[in-house]
Amino acid sequence: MIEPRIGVYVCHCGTNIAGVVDVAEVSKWASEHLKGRGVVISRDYKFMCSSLGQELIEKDIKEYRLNRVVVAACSPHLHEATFRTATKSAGLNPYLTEMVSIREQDSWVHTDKIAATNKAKAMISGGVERVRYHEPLEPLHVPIHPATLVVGGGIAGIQAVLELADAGQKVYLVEREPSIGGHMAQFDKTFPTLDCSACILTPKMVSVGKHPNVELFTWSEVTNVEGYVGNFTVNIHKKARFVKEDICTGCSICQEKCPKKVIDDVFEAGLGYRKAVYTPFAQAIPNYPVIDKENCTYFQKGTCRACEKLCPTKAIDFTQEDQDISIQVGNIILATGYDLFDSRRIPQYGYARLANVFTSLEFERLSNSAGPTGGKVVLRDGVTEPKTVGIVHCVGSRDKNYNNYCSAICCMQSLKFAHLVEERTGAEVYNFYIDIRTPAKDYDEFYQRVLEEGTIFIRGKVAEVTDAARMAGEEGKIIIQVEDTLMGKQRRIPVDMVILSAGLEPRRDAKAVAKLFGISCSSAGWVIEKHPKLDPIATMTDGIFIAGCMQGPKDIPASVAQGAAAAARVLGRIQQKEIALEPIRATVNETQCSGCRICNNMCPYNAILFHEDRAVSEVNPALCQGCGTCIAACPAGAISGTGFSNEQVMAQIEGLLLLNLEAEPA
Amino acid sequence: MSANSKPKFAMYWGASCGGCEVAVLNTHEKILDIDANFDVVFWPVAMDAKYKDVEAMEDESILVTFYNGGIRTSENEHLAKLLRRKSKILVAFGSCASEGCIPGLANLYSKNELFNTVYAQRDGCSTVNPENIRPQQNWDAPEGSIQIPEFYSILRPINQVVDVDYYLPGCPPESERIAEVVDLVIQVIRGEAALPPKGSVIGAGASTVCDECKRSRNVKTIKKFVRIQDFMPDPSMCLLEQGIVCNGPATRSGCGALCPSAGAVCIGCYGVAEGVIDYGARMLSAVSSVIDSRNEKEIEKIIEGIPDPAGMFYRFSLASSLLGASKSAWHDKE
Amino acid sequence: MKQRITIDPITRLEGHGKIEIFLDDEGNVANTHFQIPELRGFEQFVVGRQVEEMPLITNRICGVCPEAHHMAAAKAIDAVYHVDPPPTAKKLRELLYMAFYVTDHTTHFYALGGPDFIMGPDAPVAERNILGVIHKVGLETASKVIQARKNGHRVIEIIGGRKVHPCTSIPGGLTKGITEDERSEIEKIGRSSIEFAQFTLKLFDEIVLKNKAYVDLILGDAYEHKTYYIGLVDDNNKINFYNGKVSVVSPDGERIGKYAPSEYREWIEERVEPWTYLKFPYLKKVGWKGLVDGKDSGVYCATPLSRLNASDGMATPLAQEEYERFFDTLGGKPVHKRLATHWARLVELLYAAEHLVELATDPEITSDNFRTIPKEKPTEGVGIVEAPRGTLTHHYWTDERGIVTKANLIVGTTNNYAPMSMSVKKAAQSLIKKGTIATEGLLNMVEMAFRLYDPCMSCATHSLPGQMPFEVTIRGADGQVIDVLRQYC
Amino acid sequence: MEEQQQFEPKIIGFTCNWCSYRAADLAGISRTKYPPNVRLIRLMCSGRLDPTFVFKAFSSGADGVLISGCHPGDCHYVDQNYKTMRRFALMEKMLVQMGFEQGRIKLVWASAGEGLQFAEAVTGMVETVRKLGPLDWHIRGQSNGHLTKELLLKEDVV
Repeated sequence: MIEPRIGVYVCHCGTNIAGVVDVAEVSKWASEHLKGRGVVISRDYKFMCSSLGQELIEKDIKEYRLNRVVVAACSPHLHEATFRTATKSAGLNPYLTEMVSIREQDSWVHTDKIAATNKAKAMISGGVERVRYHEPLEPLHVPIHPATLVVGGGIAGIQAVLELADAGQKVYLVEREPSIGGHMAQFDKTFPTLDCSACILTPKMVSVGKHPNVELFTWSEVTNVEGYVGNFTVNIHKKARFVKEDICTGCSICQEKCPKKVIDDVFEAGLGYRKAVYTPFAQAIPNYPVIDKENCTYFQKGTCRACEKLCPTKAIDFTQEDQDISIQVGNIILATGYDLFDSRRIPQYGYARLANVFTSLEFERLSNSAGPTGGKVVLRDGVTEPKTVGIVHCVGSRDKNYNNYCSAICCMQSLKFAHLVEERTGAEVYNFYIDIRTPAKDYDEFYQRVLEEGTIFIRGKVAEVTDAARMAGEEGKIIIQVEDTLMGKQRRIPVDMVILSAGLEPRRDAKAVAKLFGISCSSAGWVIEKHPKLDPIATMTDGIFIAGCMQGPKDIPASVAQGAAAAARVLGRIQQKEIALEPIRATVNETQCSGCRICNNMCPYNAILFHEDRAVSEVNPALCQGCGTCIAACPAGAISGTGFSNEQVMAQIEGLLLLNLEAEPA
Repeated sequence: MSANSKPKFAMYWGASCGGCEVAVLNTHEKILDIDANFDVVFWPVAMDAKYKDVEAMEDESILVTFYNGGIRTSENEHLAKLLRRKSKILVAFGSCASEGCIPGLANLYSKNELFNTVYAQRDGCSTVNPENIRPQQNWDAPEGSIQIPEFYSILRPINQVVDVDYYLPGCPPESERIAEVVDLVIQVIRGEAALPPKGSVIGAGASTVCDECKRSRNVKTIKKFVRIQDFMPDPSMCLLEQGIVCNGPATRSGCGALCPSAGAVCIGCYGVAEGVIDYGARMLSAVSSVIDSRNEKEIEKIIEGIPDPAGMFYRFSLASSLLGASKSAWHDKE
Repeated sequence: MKQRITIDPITRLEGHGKIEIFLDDEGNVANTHFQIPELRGFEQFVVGRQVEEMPLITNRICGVCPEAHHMAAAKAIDAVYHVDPPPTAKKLRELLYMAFYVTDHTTHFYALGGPDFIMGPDAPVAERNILGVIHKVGLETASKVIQARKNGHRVIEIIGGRKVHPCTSIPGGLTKGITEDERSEIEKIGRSSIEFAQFTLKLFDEIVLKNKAYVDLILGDAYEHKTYYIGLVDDNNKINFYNGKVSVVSPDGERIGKYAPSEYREWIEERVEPWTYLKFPYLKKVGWKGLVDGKDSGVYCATPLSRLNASDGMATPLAQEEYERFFDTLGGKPVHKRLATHWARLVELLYAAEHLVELATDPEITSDNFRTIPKEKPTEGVGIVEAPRGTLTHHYWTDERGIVTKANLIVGTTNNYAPMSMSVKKAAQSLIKKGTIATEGLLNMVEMAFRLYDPCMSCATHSLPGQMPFEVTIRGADGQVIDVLRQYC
Repeated sequence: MEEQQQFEPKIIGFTCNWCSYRAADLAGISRTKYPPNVRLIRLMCSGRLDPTFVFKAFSSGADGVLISGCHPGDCHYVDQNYKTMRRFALMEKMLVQMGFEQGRIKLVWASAGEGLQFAEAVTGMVETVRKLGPLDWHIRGQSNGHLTKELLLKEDVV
């Protein structure tokens, strides 16, 4: 180790630190007591992060030939980058800097000034001992493959695809369903502007469908992901459609002629029917159908083949088989969306027991002009118009028995429903809410409008939805039992129709998907972003981005924004052509490695590979994310880590406990 | 050439079992090499030692001393210091001198606990001691007072009392390794080789026992820990993968994986791997990391399969570990 | 101003000793204290360990006879688990044990005890060591000796997994068996061991028995003690090192009983003295009368000589011949002349070699039925084997998980602590008269007295770490130091 | 008076970079008070925590060790904190075997949002360890087991 020459800089942060910690004393102490440990100069300054503060460091580095820097100020999460840059511009490797958080961890949390000052000394002593073992680190550069994979053909995914494709980059889009479009395609109107969902979505779908830079895989799923940022190898499993895509014209004769009717649980939310050979909806992209094997008479009984006979272009091919396609991409954007909360889980709300209790998605189909009722809002019998309608908010949301979180879209959705019911049936509408949340642009105005339209708002969590009539006027009705918290009394509201504004939930297979792509979800199942505020569309895994509801409940504008943002991030990457990775990595010393294979299942990124021939393990630096779990696990001490080495941590421990003072002079 | 013009060699045992001496005798013909190349000035087990001569020797007049055995008493400490003074190169020979070895397990108990167990009358044991006598450092016999050395509260490897040049691990070191070291020293004397850097471990491999173990290995996940008497292990497969705690992964190579090859677990006598600070920490971390459960309760259950972690992970290295001894040993009240 | 002479120390015993000699007014020996100054505490720190580790942990009591501790512990843990190993396992263990006896007795005769005779008591100390022996008996013999040790350790390695501190014994048997190739290698070794044993006996004949001075020395009373003798014997009361009951005979040669391992506490007790770390075992039935000879003193001896005295013969033909010659030459049983122990050791060497071949040629020996998996809950168990330096007893208690809760160990050399003390005292008495200043030769006699027991202090100090600096201090009646004979090894 | 006399334990805390360290940051930002006895060390992940660090802390004079990471299932490195969970269980078992009292070592899960919980955990632990009293391991570590006068003196100054 070359003789360390360390500069210590104690920040006042105005009075944030200086108000509690005697910074002058601390700096003096460091220069006196840590001299023997390599501290050449120690200063305190009002705002170290200010340009003057940074220049101070740069000047000292040159003047005192410093080769290590310790900055005692705020949390490294705020200013580590700042001071690394400062060190760098003075010609020193940025990783020879160490930050000590005497604000968040000292002055802000302690009141006893003496104790806080002593703690600051100990913390700096720890930082000094640690920085002695810092090494100059060079970021790792890996080339970026220009193609991108987008998973999920909902609005967020579509937006991302178009941004990238229009920018001239190759994009692969993988969608599980026969058509792209996602939930948005099921809606009739979109809040708050009430423009028709299809009218604004279909053009985008079409341009995805025929974009020269887009390769579309519907009725397909990603089954394997290997590699790392810049060059992922992805396997796509393409289910057999039994329709020759190249010659099908989408004339839909097969759908008309197919004798087998199937209840459509997916697109029509169970309200309508489709055939065994089908496209989910008229404007489907791609618009050639799929044959659903489970329901196709030919596949089940071996007879029929009506579609085959009647297809004008002979596009039907029962012999088609599933395919696996392997593609190379540099980045991946995940936009797999959400599932609707299953209202059956709240039995007291009567869904699936009481015919005229509908879910939000069912109502979307009811009110959709392309839906099963052609947009007529009627009861299950398909004819009767409701006279009174109750809309229940927060179904499965903000409820510790189901989901603690707010699903974000239900308020606006419910308001939209209230308006549509009012508009289509003139029925009397009740909204049962806990709070009304209309924060975004023009949202509250929409709320005002619905209020003016005469919708009745009752503040209270609905206790029960029942058909058990107890008093006059309740017979044949559905009664909503609620405590009106504004009137402070229990009320029973008889209605004809109930709409449950069900919350949003992570996809049932969210955890599996996260594992597949090596990213992490919260215990709820929403993907954890790299930083909740400053980097909401990146994940901990380099090269994997997220957009839309996968990251958390959100509405269409937010999803679109994220789709575009993710695409922008990827485009930036592609333009750089290569990417620099944080040089915090683990490496295996092959002479010391005994090939015991303890570490082999320590890595969630599969960065550790075992060479059978030499019987040693090796860490792939591009895949390694630097968590250090394998280092701690290696029984032979054969794995070492940069940035958080054993030496650094052990030294910091001694420093924090002031053992270094006994060791003095080094 | 006359004896005293040859470089001087000494071998001495501290708190040891004699196995190291036997291991040296087991170099067989090499003993003759030692005789031929060295003036053996002090080797109690093999020849008449002239202690007063050793005392009289000039400091650093012995070229190499193999010191085996740990420091348990004042006498051990005295001799370790004496031989350090007299020797140019002091080799901590074997596990006891290097890391405390099995006798270091005594550091799990206090001196008093230990004395009581050994000397007090106990149910079902053979000691009869109605007056509850304990050995006295100083005792007045009718004819006069006689002494025995002070017994320290803990056992220490020699590097905790003297400066050590090299470490030769193993309980005992394998004779082949000893022979290699003897050859090395001879080469150094002849100027045909250079000494390794001070503090190096000599006569051992650079990796761990698994490196020399022939058993087949796989990615490890452990659902249940078992003990050798519970079942008939697969003779060709990694013992740890079969749920038996084998210390091979953490133990320095050099023995040739003798025990695992003989169907027994590695118990760790070759000590820590290169650069490792605390042997037990390595074993503990490695073994627990591969436990196949994410459930706290289930993990507790699985860990019941390791009834004696301190004994199993510090079998040979407790005295040289970071903690060194149990709290009761440190806080032993005199 | 007192006269003070420091004389070169006693050596060549595995471990060390410290002797205090007090003189009376006439300058004759008034009392001696043979002290053992250290403690390791195995009995304490095996507590809490997994009982199956006992053969691995307790064989670190002694690196000179780890095989003995390994076996005693192995038999104890069999008992703890109430499991009976299959015949093959028992035979393999005993086979290993015979090989061990061959090397151990060889080592002692040529490296430790032998030099006194081979070089002669009056030979210059510098030559009275294994290297001296090599020079005297010639390289050819030397290489024979080396080869013999090598062979023995080879067998130990084949069966025990390692040359020192074997590792293969587990509750109910062994972790491995042996192949036919290994067997035949062992058989070869066995046969050459027999030759070597005979060769050694011949050497002893020529160098010792044909040398009047030595014979007189042996038959002289300087090394005579009339004590009890114990030793492990089989059902026919023939010597057995690995299995059987412990036979106890009185100073006049009458067998007063035989005890099974589990009964040891009815026979043996240990006494604590304040001036030494080592305990004194004695015969419970007779009782402790201090360090004295005779029928009324519970002091007993457990050495090769004791085993010959305590048995009715050897189980192998050639050894039986030697056995008879031994007692014929020395005037019948029991032989109290301690120096005869060296000869007795060679008789045992021959038996071990013969039995080694017997076992190596046993049809069962290569069977792969080398372990029985225990079914019962572990509780408590005693294991006894005959270590070269005396009867070795391991006793463990465990909880239902097989974790050791208590341990009691009575180790080879410990058995002989009392007789050793007595021999040293007696030698001192006969060699220090009227304060005559001991010369080197005289002092060596004390060494010989000590050495014939082949005391393994690492063993004896199982409750002590092996280190035991040996220091003889001679004090006048006034307690003043007259003389210090010191050695540190 | 009593204030001055009461024993102030030294506690070393290990946090992961993503949850618990940010929880500590949040405690600061929201000015949540806790006793100054804890000194934190940042690791990238609680999975990096090598038991060596814990033993080192104790043998260097710490009276307690706090280990904290993201909640199980919330790990920023997918599932590394489960390894922490396993290691901690065995480590605690071994330390207890070596005479450590329950509470000298503590595992706390804290998400980036749980500044308050983090502060409470620290406060609770400081109280526990204060009751347990000093460990002074490193002082004894330099001795043959007997505390000499010099060492006892040293014990006072440290």
